[in-house]
Amino acid sequence: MQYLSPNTVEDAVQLLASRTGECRVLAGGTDLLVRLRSGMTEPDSVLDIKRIDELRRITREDGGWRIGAAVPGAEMSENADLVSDWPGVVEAVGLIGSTQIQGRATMAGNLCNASPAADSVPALVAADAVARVAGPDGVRDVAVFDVPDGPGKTSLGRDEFITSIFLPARPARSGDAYLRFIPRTEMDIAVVGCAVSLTLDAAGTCTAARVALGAVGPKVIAVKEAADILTGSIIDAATLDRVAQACSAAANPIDDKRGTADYRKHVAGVLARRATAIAKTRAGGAA
Amino acid sequence: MVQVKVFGSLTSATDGRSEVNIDASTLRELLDGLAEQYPAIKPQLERGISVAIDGKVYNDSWFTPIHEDSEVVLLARLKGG
Amino acid sequence: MALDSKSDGEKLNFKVIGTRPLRPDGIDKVTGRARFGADMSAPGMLVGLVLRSPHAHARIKSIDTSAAEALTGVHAVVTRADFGAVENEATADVLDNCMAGDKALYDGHAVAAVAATSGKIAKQALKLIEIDYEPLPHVTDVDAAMQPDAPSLHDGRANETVPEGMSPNVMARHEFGHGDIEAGLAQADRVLERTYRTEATHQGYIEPHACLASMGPDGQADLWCCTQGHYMVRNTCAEILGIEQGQLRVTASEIGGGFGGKTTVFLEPVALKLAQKSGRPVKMVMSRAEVLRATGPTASSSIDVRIGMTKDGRITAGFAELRYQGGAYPGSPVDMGSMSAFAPYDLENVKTVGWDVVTNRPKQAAYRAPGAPMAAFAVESAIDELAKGFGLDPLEVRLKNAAREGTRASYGPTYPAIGLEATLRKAKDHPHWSAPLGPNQGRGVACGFWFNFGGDTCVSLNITPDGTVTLSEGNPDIGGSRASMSMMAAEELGIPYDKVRTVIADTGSLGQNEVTDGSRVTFAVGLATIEAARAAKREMCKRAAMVWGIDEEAVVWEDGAAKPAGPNAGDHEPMSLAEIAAIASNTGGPIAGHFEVNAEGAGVSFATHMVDTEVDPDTGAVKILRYTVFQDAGKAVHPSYVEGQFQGGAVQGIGWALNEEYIYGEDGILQNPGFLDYRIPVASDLPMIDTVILEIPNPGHPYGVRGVGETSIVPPLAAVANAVSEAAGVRMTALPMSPPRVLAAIQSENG
Amino acid sequence: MSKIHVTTTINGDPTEYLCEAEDTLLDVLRDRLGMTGSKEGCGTGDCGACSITVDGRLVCACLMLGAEAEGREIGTIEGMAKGDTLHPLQQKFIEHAALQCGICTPGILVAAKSLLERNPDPTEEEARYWLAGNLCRCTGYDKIIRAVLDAAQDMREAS
Repeated sequence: MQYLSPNTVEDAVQLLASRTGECRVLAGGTDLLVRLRSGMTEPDSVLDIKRIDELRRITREDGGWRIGAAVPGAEMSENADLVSDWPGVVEAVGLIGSTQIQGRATMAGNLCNASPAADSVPALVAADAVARVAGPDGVRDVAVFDVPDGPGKTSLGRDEFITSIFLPARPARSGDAYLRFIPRTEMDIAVVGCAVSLTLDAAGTCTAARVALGAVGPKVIAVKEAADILTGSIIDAATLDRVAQACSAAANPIDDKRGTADYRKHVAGVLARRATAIAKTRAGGAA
Repeated sequence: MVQVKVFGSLTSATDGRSEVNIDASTLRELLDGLAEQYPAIKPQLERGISVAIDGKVYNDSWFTPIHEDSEVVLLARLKGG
Repeated sequence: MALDSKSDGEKLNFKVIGTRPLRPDGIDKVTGRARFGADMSAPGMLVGLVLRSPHAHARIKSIDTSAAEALTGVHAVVTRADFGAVENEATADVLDNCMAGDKALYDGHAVAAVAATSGKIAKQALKLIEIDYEPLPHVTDVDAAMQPDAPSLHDGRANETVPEGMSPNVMARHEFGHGDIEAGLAQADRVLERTYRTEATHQGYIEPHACLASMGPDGQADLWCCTQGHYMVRNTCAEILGIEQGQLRVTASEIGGGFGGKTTVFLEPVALKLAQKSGRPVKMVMSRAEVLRATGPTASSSIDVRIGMTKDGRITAGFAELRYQGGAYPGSPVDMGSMSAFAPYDLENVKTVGWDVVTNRPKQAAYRAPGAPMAAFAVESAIDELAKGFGLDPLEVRLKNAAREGTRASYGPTYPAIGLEATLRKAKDHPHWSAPLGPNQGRGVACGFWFNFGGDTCVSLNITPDGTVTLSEGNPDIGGSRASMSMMAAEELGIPYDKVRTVIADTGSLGQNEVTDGSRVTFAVGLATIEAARAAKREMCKRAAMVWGIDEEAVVWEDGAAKPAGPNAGDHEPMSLAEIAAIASNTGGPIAGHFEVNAEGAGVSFATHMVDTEVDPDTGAVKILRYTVFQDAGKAVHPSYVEGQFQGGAVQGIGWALNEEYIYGEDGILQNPGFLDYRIPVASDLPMIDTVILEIPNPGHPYGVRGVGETSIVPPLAAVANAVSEAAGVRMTALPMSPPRVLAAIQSENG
Repeated sequence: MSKIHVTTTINGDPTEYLCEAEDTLLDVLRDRLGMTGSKEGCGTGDCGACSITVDGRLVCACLMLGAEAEGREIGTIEGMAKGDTLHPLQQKFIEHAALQCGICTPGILVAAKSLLERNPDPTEEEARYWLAGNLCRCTGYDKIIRAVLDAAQDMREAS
């Protein structure tokens, strides 16, 4: 195996394009190293993107935020302005693994690992985030929802990699939240994850909403029915019930070692109700 | 003679008796006596056994004294972790 | 030798015992200097790796190692063909578990091993080993394995206690008890019948198994390894390899947890064989996945209980049928479970029947009070349900039925002084018991019992020329026992704690020592230490007598010094230990005390645990809110480490109760061989664990010490289950009480 | 096969080593540099026994390649005591009997130090969550948390 550590995006693209054999992009490495260690993946080379300065930055852009692909979760949690704008997204990233994992794991890596249970992905989908992808043909932007294709698979080309993720500007009175269910209080993979992002008008009526579920299908699920129920509502108890039902119905999970399908469907609704309530409060709505 | 309490799964080796009398004044004599009087108990003795004598458990010590009025109880060989 | 309480050992005014000095290995452990199993290396060392079966059950038709052997950098390849036959059946099973014979019996079973100049080459070599497997039907569930038509692991290995016509996977039957169950049940106002199930759990020590072996052509071998008993390692490896015990010197590393799981061998005979074949030192370290797939978890269980109770809370009869699978070989701890199930209670009619069953899972290893926690879960759950059904206080019911001095134990003997009742009374008086509970919260209590034992023990206590003391003992220090030993030596010698340094000697330095297990070390090694110190004191009194020109009998040892005593002793200034040590060469030579014993007669111990839980009725998640342990320690030598044993056992039990489990797929493959999905409790899962130490002296130990290590894992499974059942409003009868299980129970209860 | 030459700083000491691309930093520390204080309990980032700091940030050494350490500042348990003076956390761990077997201790100390550098006055809950990635099987965490909180108090009073 070869270790490559380019200093620019251009060099990285060129290295990726010129490699024969399998090359894996190394960001935080908290998934990749586990795979390397267990022999699940045996690439011919790894390409470390952490030496590319621009990928290590969190920057404001067009009223939103651009998060470099090599930014570890801990740096996001320490950025008070980012937390204030997108608390749900930062919470979701912050739930990935331990404090130690937070020192390394990146949001882009969490996305590209393409685990159906990735914590940050539902939050990013709810946030309508956009991934910037570099490749031999230049740079393109792609909705985060369209990046994962299924367990362990992404829509990225062989020579492409994500350089950053963009969180759009927020209208006033917006809030987001992410909740996941795990058996312990920490250190587990999500059994179910649910993210809600919404905006209220001055009267407290929801004007826009996005709801996404994780770990209940081969990839993240955007629950349009739930968003539709929220939009135009004042998010009262009856609305929360309907959101919960819509999310349970939209969930399409399997039985596995982490939970049964029935359990996951039920909990998807429970989390949707709770996450919606939190997002509403964050948007300035009455509790 | 010492009265020995035998646990349930060994009673098939002692003609169904849960108490047997053995002429013994030490643990060794007790184990030898048991094997002699009840040969079917030998496999269990070979696998190992613990013996409670007056409330204390012994595994190996042959010359542990046993008195006529001692309470003697056979136990499965104790294991620990 | 039998050890009765010695009148000269009655000590009440302790100076060192009961204090909390700093442990001698503390600085090494907080600075990273302490050397654990994987921390040793040797010049020219090779890396050894094991190839493991990907099948749950398969005949090994052939193994071709030629390509691996031909790989540059590979110095040895080992399969079962490299080992000779072993006569002793139990040891033969250990060998078969270390390296499979004609069949691979579980997912992860070792089938070959290599030693190469690097881990990378060794990994490559494993891939070059070609094995022709014939997959066979498998079974991993205990009840399924008992079906007559279940896939059979070994035909014809059932012992004489098993009736004809049972599944060939049933290896043994155990029965204990007295009285007449049916007559007892007939006197009850209610008879509760329930089936309880527990999943297999792993000891979960953080340090994977590791060793470094070397062996010369002359048959002399050295082994460094993390183990609970290096003498056991020596004896077992010598037997397996057909070498003399005296030729194999084993040194115990610092040990990173064991809890029973390091009371046998896995890598060690393989490493020695690789070292022998390669002529080079070989180091082997397991991965976490290997630890979970191939080292001993404890048994899973399925237990039927029938208990009769009168409406005033008297238990009229108790019956339990226990089925434990202990993996691919005979020897599950169902015998211990059967003996301990009802041990806390004074019952006229009690009977337990235990079945030892084999399945296609790793060979079980001892786990802290092996066999007892699952039995206690079943019995304590049933008693709790009966008590609450009658509207009775569950602590009162336990007090009413508690075994005490003179009670005939459910497993046979009559109890001497025991501490169960004291723990129950302490629990009842504790503020925890009367603290208010909120919605969705419940409180549970349960009792637990463990035997404790002693065994072969050998220590040597040496007085150095400058008057300090070195104590050599042969039991790996798994949780601070060097401190306890130094304390007992200091107490006995009348010198400060920090004048005694305790070391763990290698197998060449002391006689045989039983494994660090059975909660035996503070009891047995402590007892030997005290006796060794007494021997040294006698010698020092003799030396002083020589100097003073008086009879030995006219010298006593007090406050760390020899003093003349009695009418004809004369008037001499006391001679301190240091003063006697300084002139040892002039008075006959070095001074030492040693003691060798098979320390039998350990005292049993009891505990009562109390726990508050909160259940999220929407998700089934359980939170532990408060936990208090009440346990009899006999005498707490170093209270901090006694508390630590209580707390650690309780938390392991919480893990067992809530989220730890071996999960096998339909294919018989372990689904969760990692700390991600084998979920041991993390810091944020827990509250502080409060402890109350009771001291009811063990008459079999000079200072009254009882073992404390194991009992603390016995009650928590049931205590947590009783609390969760109350909080959830539905009786939980299967462990772990993972959120999906709890939610399903709540939903089915609510229709 | 060509090895990678890495120049880095470990516990303040300039350090150079050769490693293979596959080697984790933990492999390098333990097997190439003889710094065995960092332990491997799982190799998957789930136990925290290999906790170290990289440029002041707490990470698992098992989840980082040795090659990635180029130019970084690495901190390990071996650098925690200054000469013969223990760090207050080290001292408190011994005093509180916050270790039994001690295998998790180096990782927990490194993680706890990192906590107190960021948050000198953590609540019990903050300490428990910060240390959730450090598994201890012996103690049930009680004495560990007490030691951390006690050390924090002493360090606040001393500063």
